[in-house]
Amino acid sequence: MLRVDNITVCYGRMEALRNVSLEVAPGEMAALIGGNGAGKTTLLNAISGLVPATGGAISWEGKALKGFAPDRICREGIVQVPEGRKLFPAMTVEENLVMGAYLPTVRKGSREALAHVYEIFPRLADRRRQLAGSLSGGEQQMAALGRALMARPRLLMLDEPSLGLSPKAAAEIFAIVRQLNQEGMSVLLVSQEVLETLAITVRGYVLENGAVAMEGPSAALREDPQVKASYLGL
Amino acid sequence: MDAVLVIQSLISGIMIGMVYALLSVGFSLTWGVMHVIHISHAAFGLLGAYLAYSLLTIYGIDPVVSAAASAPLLFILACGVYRLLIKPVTKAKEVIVASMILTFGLAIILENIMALIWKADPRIMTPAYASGALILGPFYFQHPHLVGFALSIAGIAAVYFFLKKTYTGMAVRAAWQQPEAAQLYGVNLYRISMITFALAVSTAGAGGISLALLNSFEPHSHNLWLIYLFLVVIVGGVGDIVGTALAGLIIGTITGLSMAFLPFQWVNLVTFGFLMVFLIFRPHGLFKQGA
Amino acid sequence: GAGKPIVIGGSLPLTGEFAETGLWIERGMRYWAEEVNAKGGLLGRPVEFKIYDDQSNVGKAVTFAEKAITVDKVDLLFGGYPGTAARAVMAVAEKHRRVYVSMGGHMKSFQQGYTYSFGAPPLMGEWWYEGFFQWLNTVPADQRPKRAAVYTINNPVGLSLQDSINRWTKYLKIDVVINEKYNSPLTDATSLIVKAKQMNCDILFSNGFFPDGVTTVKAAKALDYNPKAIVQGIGSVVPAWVKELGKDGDYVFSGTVLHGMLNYPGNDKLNAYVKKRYKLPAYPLYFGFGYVWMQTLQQGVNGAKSLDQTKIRDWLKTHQVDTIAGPMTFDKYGLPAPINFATQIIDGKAELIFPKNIRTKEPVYPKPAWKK
Amino acid sequence: MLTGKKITKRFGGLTALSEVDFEVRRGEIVGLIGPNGSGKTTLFNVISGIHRPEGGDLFFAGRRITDFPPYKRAQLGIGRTFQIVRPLAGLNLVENVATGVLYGRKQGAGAREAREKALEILAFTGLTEKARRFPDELVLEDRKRLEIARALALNPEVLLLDEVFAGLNPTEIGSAIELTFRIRDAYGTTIFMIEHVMKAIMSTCSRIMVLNFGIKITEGTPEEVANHPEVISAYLGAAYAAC
Amino acid sequence: MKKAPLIAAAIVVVMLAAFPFLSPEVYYLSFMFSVFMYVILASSWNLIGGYAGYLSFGHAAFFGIGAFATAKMAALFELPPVLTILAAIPAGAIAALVAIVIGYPCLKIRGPYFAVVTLCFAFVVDLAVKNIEWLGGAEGIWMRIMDVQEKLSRSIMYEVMLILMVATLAVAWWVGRSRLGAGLRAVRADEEVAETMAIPTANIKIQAFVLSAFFPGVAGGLFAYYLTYIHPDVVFSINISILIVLMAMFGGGGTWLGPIIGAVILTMVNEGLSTFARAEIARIIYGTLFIVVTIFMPDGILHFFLKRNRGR
Ligand SMILES: Nc1ncnc2c1ncn2[C@@H]1O[C@H](COP(=O)(O)OP(=O)(O)OP(=O)(O)O)[C@@H](O)[C@H]1O
Ligand SMILES: Nc1ncnc2c1ncn2[C@@H]1O[C@H](COP(=O)(O)OP(=O)(O)OP(=O)(O)O)[C@@H](O)[C@H]1O
Ligand SMILES: [Mg+2]
Ligand SMILES: [Mg+2]
Repeated sequence: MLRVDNITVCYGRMEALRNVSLEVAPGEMAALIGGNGAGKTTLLNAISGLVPATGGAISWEGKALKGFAPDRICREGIVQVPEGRKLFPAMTVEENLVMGAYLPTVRKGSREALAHVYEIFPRLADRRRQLAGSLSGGEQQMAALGRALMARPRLLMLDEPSLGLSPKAAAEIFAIVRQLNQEGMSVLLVSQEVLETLAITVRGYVLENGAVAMEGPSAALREDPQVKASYLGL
Repeated sequence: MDAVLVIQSLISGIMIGMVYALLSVGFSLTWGVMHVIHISHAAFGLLGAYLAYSLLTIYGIDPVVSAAASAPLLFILACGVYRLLIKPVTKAKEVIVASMILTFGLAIILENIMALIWKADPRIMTPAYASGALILGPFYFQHPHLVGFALSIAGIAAVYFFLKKTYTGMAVRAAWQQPEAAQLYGVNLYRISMITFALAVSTAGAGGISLALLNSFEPHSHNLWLIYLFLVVIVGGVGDIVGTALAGLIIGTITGLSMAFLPFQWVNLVTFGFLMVFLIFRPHGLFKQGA
Repeated sequence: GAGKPIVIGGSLPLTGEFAETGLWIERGMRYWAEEVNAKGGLLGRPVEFKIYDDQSNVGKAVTFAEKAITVDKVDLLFGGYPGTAARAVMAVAEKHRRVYVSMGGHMKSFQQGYTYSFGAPPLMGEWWYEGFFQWLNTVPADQRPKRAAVYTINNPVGLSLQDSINRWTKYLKIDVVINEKYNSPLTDATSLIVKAKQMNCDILFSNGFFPDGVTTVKAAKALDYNPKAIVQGIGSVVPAWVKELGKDGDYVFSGTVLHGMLNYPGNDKLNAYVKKRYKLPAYPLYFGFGYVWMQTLQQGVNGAKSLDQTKIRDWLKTHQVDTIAGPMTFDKYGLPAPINFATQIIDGKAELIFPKNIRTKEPVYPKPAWKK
Repeated sequence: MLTGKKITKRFGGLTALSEVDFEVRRGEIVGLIGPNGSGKTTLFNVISGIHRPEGGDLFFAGRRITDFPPYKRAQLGIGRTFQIVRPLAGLNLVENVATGVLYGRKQGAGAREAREKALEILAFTGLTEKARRFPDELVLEDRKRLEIARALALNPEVLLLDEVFAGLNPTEIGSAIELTFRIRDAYGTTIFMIEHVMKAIMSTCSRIMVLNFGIKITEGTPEEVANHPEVISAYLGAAYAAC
Repeated sequence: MKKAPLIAAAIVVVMLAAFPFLSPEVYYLSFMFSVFMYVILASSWNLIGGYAGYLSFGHAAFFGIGAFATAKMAALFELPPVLTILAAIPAGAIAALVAIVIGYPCLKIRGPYFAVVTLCFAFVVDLAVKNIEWLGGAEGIWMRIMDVQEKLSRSIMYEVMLILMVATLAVAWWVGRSRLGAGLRAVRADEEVAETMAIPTANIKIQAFVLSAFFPGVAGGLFAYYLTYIHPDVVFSINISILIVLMAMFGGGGTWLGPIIGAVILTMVNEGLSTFARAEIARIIYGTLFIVVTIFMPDGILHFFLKRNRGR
């Protein structure tokens, strides 16, 4: 349902993405991996409308999305958990979550959604009155994911959700993401925990220097010798 | 010291303090949530006062009515100002500084446009009740003070409600803390900023009118008002609405008490001195403990 | 035959804090020029102004005075405003040997030894209440106020006003129960009035400018404070006092050196002009000042028959000038004999009440209680 | 060399650190792990002087530094990085690092020497090509390297590294591990590091401390810690233990 | 390459110093005097406001303290002209001393709060001078006129202010390149991080603040003697404080050249517009200048051109 066709993104004169194409099918969980500075974040931001793409097309259920403002794209049910969490630091945890359901379309029923998020992350319920800026790293990641869930996305894009989490918390996050996917949510997962990522996704893309270097079933990528050498440290 | 004097000084001090708070609340809002120090805020307040003055002297319309009527007018005007002037500088590296310089220029322009329209002569807002008072025992509640006080409570409550209880208000706060993320969750940055700015400016109108009920005003009066804006906002904490109201209360109390207990010559000095000491010990306003 | 115009230069506060007054002075000056040019000019040459806006900034007033003198090489200087600016510009005029006719900056400024400066007439705080006190002296002793509350703005004007109050209250045996200064801005006068009321002061001196004067009088009304007399410094001479304050401004006493009802030639013309042009009942004080300073300078030039500044000065020091403020001769300080007429605002007009021979209305004393 | 005794730190009602004792000896690489929010960063903030502890004492090289302001501790030789990177915005990389050199432990360097030294450190951390760029133009990994470079500029005796491995893929982690050893060997710096990446911490640290809810639950060699039941249940999780 | 700007600066200074010998009209000397003065004020302000990012909105206080201290010393000891001019130096020292006392508590306060504390400070000083008669009170102080020909006296004031300006700019230049400057920039970027980089932030902020108060203090003393009559309203004016900030920021805060550009442009434009027929319109044009420049060069004039040079 999400199709990215041959898009290019430039920062000034530097091309961060070159003719990148990608697809996420309904209900699918796809992986996007790549080294530092490969352009993963840039790609997610281009889909979300935060950075303008030149050339190519982005379409969502057949509808062309390119050139739309981020708030418009959010309205389509495409929600990103941004790199570095990007919480609203001077707002409480609960306000952060409520902000997730800002769009009028999802505002109704946000009460249930909130309860659901607290159920998934009881730690957030404990800290609901604390300012998000003073949360620990892991707590912030939970809040960011919780906020995204409040928007009840149809496509959830996660940018390195396990960054800075304890192994246990990271595993939990992966488990939750996996479960969300099993409940029918489409997911595009960017992560440096390549092994785990490829384990829970169906298909994967490898981005190198702003271009797609490889794509295919995750299981196949995991066995690929080049992936093994460059990304798995084996 | 005589109790009646003390209480009477406090009564008027506090009521006037609240009027300053009303004038300041929008200033605090643009500063706190948008990082725009809106130097021409008081000039817009003064514009509201002049409009109300003209409506009163020409059509006999009560300033309280004008305060309500000027709000949408200033709102629209402020939307235009935002679109044309403020928006371009929100991309500056240091928005606070750039916005200050820009709106300083705007304040000069507004001041002199007002001087051209209304002339430099001082004006006084004198509705029928201008120098009346409600008398309770030995105490006088001067009508202009009461009106200003009431407008202040209403205006500040409205802003508070907007920020804390409406989705738009929450989006405003979110957007200025983390614009990228806010956009990702459906916030239209441009619209939100414009609304915030315009709302702030429209409260300035009510503040200016209330202040004009208390003192005479001239095209340059906004310069003086601006100083009070800074004081109130800083004592209350930038962007803190409840703090702003309390700051009005506190500054009013200090002025009132020093009026009652000190030679008048020392009142202003003590007020500013106190504020300085206050800031040294509570550098982030009333509530915030520090970043 | 019109020769090269005579250029008269200097600066006025046309914008900023003192713009209102500066603009009235300018209007008065321009009216004078209109009149002179209509009559064939000065020394047979038309007159023309070169006016800079000093933005109510004293530093700028000084540099613009120097610009007028040294760059524009103007023929004459005109007098600036406010007193702080005049105080600084008087020194410049002296150094450049230029005649400088202005309001000056009260007595102290004329005592600095400047020989080219004239107060013609000055706005002299020290003299401001003379007329009022002389009138009060004519009131039977038992009807005079007994206890005074004196509130004075803490600036050169206010400080100079205290001089006559101290002298006269002693002489008239009025107890000064409250004698306090305040720094502007005076945002609220409630406490001032409550104090005066509690101390049973039956005369209130509000020695301030327009904004604080208004605040004080409005508080007096709101708080039902009814002394026998309210005396206001120079706030009540601004046209806005009667125009804006309306009835509440009534019965306030003050003084003046100029007044449209004075029986000196020229006043009628000025009044008629102002009535037609600005719809005011009488010319505002500073309009008159702008005019009368130029009038003095004009007579100095005519008397000296030259634009030579020293000659003009010497002529002025030795001859009498006849102005809308009456005839004046100047002493070594450049000052005329003390001038002051007592005024009271009655029915929205500043009436002359003393000396008796020029009286336009009977004073209203004691002041009627506030009507609500 | 760096010792803490009964360090307690509260935020309002929350006790972020509760009577924590620790010791880092010269030349060691010591790890600090614990669940998110267990107080690791807070401990670093207390050591570097950003937070003032409510209780306990800190000693460095035999001196009690509990009451020292942050800059004095840095001058004595405690360098640190920030978990959420905080480069000096508006200054390019050389300036970022050179500032540290100017004020660092070997003071008295002139502006030119400082730049040279800064370039040397940038080379050491692999940032030579980006030396003239500004921090906001860098990717996260490079910003983390900048954090390290800036801390090294002080010529520190002990370096506090807060999650400098986060966000790296396994291969990149390999080179970061190598950098860690190089720092110790080239600068003779003692290292105290917070890390969630087990691979990194297991292969670099000689000793690991574990915090949970602000309490030190255990301390020992990597193997000991990894097999500690409480560490497994609170931190590593069942999945990790399984593999 | 390094020498070229130094030579250029030296040439400019020599030319400026030679200007009075061309026997210009007094006004031009006075006008340049005020240009120098504002360059001094903006550049000194820049030491704390630009480099360290501590926006002082009360710098007129130091200017005024210098002015009143000089006038008071001149009156107290009946100083002759030369000594009156020299008295501006101890007056500057007094301003610097006040800066230490006031800076110690105030510099702990960051951002806009610091701006307002300094604003309050300026009011407090202003009102204190007005209320304390010994300091001149609300009456102000007259000074003895320099008893020489006008052109000569203005030339002397011009040269003295020029010397002060050169000294200020030299110090600003030195600070910008020194260890102190590097520390201040770090403070501006992130004070907490600066501390962990071994920078004694409290200490260097005070240093910068004291320097930034000293030169305005001396300039205030010279200004007092230039006017020969000073009043608190004149030298403690909030307008001066604000103008100083605007000049530095307008030109480009945190750089050496920025405040100079800002001060020169704004002083000249303002002066030029005062000649304009309709005063209000002139002010509107002046206001528009701020708006236009900020919209097109939001980070100040200098930064705009620097960025151009970087080719981005
Ligand atoms: N705002 C920006 N301005 C200029 N260049 C940028 C900007 N953001 C990213 N880049 C550059 O674009 C390239 C791709 O960056 P991106 O953040 O998309 O990589 P990434 O794959 O997400 O890396 P990481 O694993 O570090 O998150 C990098 O070379 C980076 O330097
Ligand atoms: N300034 C603060 N105000 C209030 N609470 C704080 C503050 N700083 C930290 N905390 C709280 O203290 C606890 C410990 O935080 P800390 O940042 O030390 O955790 P951490 O161990 O570093 O976690 P992580 O591995 O996620 O970075 C957390 O619960 C956090 O919310
Ligand atoms: Mg990324
Ligand atoms: Mg941490």
